Amino acid sequence: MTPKVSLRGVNKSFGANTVLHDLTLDVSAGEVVSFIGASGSGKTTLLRCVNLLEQIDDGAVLLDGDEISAVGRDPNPIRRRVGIVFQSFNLFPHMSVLRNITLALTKVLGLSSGDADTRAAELLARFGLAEKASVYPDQLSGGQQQRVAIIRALAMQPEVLLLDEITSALDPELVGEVLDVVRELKGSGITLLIATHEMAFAREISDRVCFLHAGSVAEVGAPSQIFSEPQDERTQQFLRRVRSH
Amino acid sequence: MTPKVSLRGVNKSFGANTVLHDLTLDVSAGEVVSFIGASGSGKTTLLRCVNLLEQIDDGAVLLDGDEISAVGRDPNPIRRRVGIVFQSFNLFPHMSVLRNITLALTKVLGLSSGDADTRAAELLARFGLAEKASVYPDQLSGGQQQRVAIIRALAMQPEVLLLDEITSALDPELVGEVLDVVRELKGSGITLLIATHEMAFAREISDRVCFLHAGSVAEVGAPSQIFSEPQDERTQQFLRRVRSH
Amino acid sequence: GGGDSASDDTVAEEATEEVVEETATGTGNDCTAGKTLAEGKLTIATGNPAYEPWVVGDAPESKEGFEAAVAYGVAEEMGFSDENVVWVRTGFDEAIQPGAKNFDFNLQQFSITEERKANVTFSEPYYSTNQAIVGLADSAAAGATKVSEMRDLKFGAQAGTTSLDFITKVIQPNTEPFVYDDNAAAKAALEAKQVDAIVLDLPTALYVSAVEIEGSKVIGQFPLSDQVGADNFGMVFDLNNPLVECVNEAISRMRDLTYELISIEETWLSGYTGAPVISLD
Amino acid sequence: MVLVAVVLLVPRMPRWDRVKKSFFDVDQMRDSFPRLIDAFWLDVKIFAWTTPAIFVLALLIALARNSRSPALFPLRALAAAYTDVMRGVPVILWIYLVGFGVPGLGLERPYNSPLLWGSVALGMTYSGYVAEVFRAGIDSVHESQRAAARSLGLSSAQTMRFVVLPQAVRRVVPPLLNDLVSLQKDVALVSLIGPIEILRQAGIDKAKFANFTPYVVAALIFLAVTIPLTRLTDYLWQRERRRTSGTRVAA
Amino acid sequence: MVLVAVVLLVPRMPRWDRVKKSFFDVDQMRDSFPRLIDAFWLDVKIFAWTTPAIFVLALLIALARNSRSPALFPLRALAAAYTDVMRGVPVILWIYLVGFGVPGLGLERPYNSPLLWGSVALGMTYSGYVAEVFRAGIDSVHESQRAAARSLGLSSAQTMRFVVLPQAVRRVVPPLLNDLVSLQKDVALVSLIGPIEILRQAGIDKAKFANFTPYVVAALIFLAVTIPLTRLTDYLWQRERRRTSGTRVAA
Ligand SMILES: Nc1ncnc2c1ncn2[C@@H]1O[C@H](COP(=O)(O)OP(=O)(O)OP(=O)(O)O)[C@@H](O)[C@H]1O
Ligand SMILES: Nc1ncnc2c1ncn2[C@@H]1O[C@H](COP(=O)(O)OP(=O)(O)OP(=O)(O)O)[C@@H](O)[C@H]1O
Ligand SMILES: [Mg+2]
Ligand SMILES: [Mg+2]
Repeated sequence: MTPKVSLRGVNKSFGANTVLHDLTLDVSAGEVVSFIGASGSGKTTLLRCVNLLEQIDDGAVLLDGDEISAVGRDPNPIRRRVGIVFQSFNLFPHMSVLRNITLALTKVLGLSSGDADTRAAELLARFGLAEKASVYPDQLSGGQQQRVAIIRALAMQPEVLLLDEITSALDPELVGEVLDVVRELKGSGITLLIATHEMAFAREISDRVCFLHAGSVAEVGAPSQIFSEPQDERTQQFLRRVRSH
Repeated sequence: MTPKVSLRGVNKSFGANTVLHDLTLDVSAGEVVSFIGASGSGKTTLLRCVNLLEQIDDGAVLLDGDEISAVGRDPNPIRRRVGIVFQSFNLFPHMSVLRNITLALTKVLGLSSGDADTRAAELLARFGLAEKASVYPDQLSGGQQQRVAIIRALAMQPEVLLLDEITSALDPELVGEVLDVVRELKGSGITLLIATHEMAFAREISDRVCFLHAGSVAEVGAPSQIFSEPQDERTQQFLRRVRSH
Repeated sequence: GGGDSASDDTVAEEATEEVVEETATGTGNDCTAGKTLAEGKLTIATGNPAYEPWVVGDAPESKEGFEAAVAYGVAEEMGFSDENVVWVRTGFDEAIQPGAKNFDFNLQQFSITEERKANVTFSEPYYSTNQAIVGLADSAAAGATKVSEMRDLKFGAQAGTTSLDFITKVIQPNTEPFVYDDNAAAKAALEAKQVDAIVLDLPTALYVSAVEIEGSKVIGQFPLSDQVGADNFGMVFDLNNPLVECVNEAISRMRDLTYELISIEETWLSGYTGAPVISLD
Repeated sequence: MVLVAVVLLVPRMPRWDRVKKSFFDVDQMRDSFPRLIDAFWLDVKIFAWTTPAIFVLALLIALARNSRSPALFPLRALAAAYTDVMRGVPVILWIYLVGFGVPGLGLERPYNSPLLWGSVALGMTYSGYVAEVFRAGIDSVHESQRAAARSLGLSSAQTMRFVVLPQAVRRVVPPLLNDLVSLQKDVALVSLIGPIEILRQAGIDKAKFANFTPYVVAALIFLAVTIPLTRLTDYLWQRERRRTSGTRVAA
Repeated sequence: MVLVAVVLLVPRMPRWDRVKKSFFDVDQMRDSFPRLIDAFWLDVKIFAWTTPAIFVLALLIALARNSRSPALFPLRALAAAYTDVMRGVPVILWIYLVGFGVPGLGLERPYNSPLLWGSVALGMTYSGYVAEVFRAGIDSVHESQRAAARSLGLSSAQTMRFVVLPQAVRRVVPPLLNDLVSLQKDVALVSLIGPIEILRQAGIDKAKFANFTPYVVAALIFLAVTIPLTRLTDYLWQRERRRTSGTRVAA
């Protein structure tokens, strides 16, 4: 079976700083893969490459076997199928919370504004934000902003969802809520690529965990294997230092 | 002994939304107090009130027994003594990382630019950012930005430091580094007020943990007491739900 | 009283006219046929506003004022009755723009110069005058009798007139002159003591000093000089407009045959000629 | 304070009477007012039909300059050249060139109307200015906003329309008002090629009566229109900002 | 394309010769050029001494409008009134009013110089415009930037100087250039009260030769100055933006 998302020898640098280095990885449809690794190891950049927000310097990114990173490809139909939640949320400050969520529903998916509102309201309620629907992003707490960002991406029901540190501003209770949602999504066949520094979260949610080191895949495997018996020396070292505190 | 920071019946609302409700708490000099509680419970707002970034509606904030929240007080000398690390980092995008850190050192503390650079370079090295000194904030990863924000506040060597979710974008390894720094700071007599949703972090670092519920202190006590035998029903409930995942 | 005398003249002339044309309808003669902007009408442009003594009260239809009277005189010579004379207003720029004009001819003290002839067509001169200077009675300019005494004065002039040329070529003051759009600005500059004197054509100078600028006087008029000849006013036509020949014929008749030009000049400008002559040394 | 000093001292100046008569002559005001109001109507009309055209054109140019596809380089260069030339050449010259030049090529009435071509000249110049204002606004919206919008599948046009432009325009309301206010006054330049609008009428009256009071009256008429408009816009703008923003740092 | 069409078609228009002669007469150009360049020098001088004054004044006004202390309300109101009046009244009137009016109050030479007072009038008007541009820039800097700076102990003046203004000015470079370019041209209005600068010289030549070519030459001189300047500023601006910004979304 063709992998859902496939990275083939991807290279990406910013000036002299090589961030992704010959990175190769296949993710099957319906799989949940978490990326862990030190800050600056390239997790965010990797996700942005899958979404075509970064242009790769070399290699290829494939979606359903189709080379989406080819120069001149229209990224728009692809981005409709691949959603992302940004580490920095990137909500639209001039729109209410509700409109942040419904904008793409109506303009991209073509939902009626009534349908879009309903879908948004359901998700807002689920994440405990029902009464913040008409508020503006600058008037939300950090955790509230993060939840709106998650809802905005979820509402689009993409085939592949890229989640970048989506629990960073959430209290443990809400992390649990997100876990529940992800479990549900798994049933629906969505493919998830998750960048996270919360090991417990990665362990609990993932089918496979991928340890990034200096922009390449140092080790990838089932969570139990990675966390209990890591093979790669760098993984061992990282996890050792993580645990020593 | 007069408490270092003292909140007396503080009330703060945004429009109809009451965020801090008759909040009272004393923090002694050199103490580390962590604030936990659901997203939107008012942690960030509380810290901002101590720093006079929010005007309180009622009550008083005292620093060394001095009512700093009195109308018409010049907040400037107070802010020199009270530092804050923001949940959203708030780095200055038009300045290099180095300049972000040295700006207030030279302009507020009056350090020579040589001394400021030295101080900044030491901290940057300590947090693994030595080679990012001349880079701009928009070119940093999330974790890197957060570290710069921490360094910027630390470099000012304030008497009271307010830390708002300062580990949210850090990988566990760096969280350990921050823990080390905080332990060191404790020795130097600094008073720390920390808003966090990472229970392990709060447990490990704090002298006292304060559980906020709907803008008031539901329970406050030693970490062992709060996490092992919480008295207040709402605390019990929160911790139960946190653990159930 | 001026208005009456002008119309008297007209009546008298019509009665004695021997040249045969179709004055019955008053819509032009053979010469003008097919050459005017609107068939059977003569469209004449003047300034906006039009100044005295050239047009009295900014109302050329009244035939009062030198240029108004000349215009009606020419119209009549060409066989247009008064009601077929149409007045329009233009600024200087509209008079010289390359596009289709909205007038047959334009008279507002345009000086005939060689340079301009490349772009517009002029009629024969209908008036010649010389330059004069106006200053406040208590100014540094008062009492000057020769050009050599004036070199340290600060001069002003109106833009688009030959007066400016006259200042730089004949008076040659030590400081650069100032230039204004109209005599309102020149007057304000005199009052603000930014300039000591302004140079204008003599009739305008006399009118301005007598009526418009309180406390000013014509300090003197300059004799016709070799460097800058007399200021000859002509009517402006679109380049190569054939109507100019009919107008020229009318003007020469008024000048040499009927002497009407002289009488109009006496009526409207006689009060505006006397001023001491300044020596060009 | 300075104001008070001016109000008290100026009338004591030795020649204040003369200046007062030149600029603030009440009879002259009464006399000129009806003519000026009449002429002002033409300003309003020219303003009313050029403004929408300017905004549309300016937006198109700003968008062209903001296009990012490498293939569109010529478009960007052309748009930059357009703004440079439109701004660089004095409005007066555009008015002469287009207002006299184009009809001068042999257009017949009514297509040679100075009103028409004068307005075209104004539209050309001002679209250059307004385009730059839009561009500044567009460029000031943080890149992450585009990233977010595009990642949701919005096309680049939709991103511009729903995400970038609304934020951009909000940021440049004051400079946009600047340009509207100066357009309102540059409408007067159309009078250079014939039509008589308020400033020309004031100029005529000034020349006729050798008195600057008509200009003062014209200025008062302008003020009577612009001040309420700018105050209202400002009020709405500030309200919108307050409504959507977080806490403002008081002191 | 439109351009090509214009270039090809216009010379075929029936009266193109006339228009060409009126606006693009080569001999006339050669003849006027030295005089115009001479006169342009005055424009440059006026521009050079008014610009710094305008920037300083505009900044002060923008800061006054941006003050936040409730006690400073009168200052804010005054600053708003100042911009409203300065922008609302046509530049021409300020030039007449200040240029003739103030010296008319009884000042003696050299203090009644129209150059001096004309420049003052320009400075007054333009500081109103530029202040609004600064204000837009200042207001567009996110509140969290102030919060961060103040929390570090920077005073509100320091916050403005080191954190807010640098970001603000970067955002409004194009509208600021707009205002500089139009100031450069409005310098010409000083000629209304006497001094002969380039546009007046062009007007004199125009009247003398009944030909608009001198205006075209003047425009070319303006362009020769403004285009390199705007291109350079733009280049520096874009480079600075690229240098400090993250990834730009390509398409
Ligand atoms: N400027 C504002 N205007 C209106 N409401 C605000 C504003 N700032 C905060 N709030 C509201 O105040 C409440 C508390 O916010 P606060 O940021 O203090 O929460 P928090 O405890 O820090 O949450 P989190 O853990 O998500 O960061 C939230 O409901 C938020 O929506
Ligand atoms: N636009 C950019 N220009 C220059 N360098 C960049 C840019 N974006 C990212 N980088 C650099 O690329 C490296 C990887 O960044 P990335 O954001 O992918 O890290 P990350 O693994 O997500 O880290 P974190 O856990 O801190 O979010 C970092 O060193 C960062 O400084
Ligand atoms: Mg990241
Ligand atoms: Mg918070």
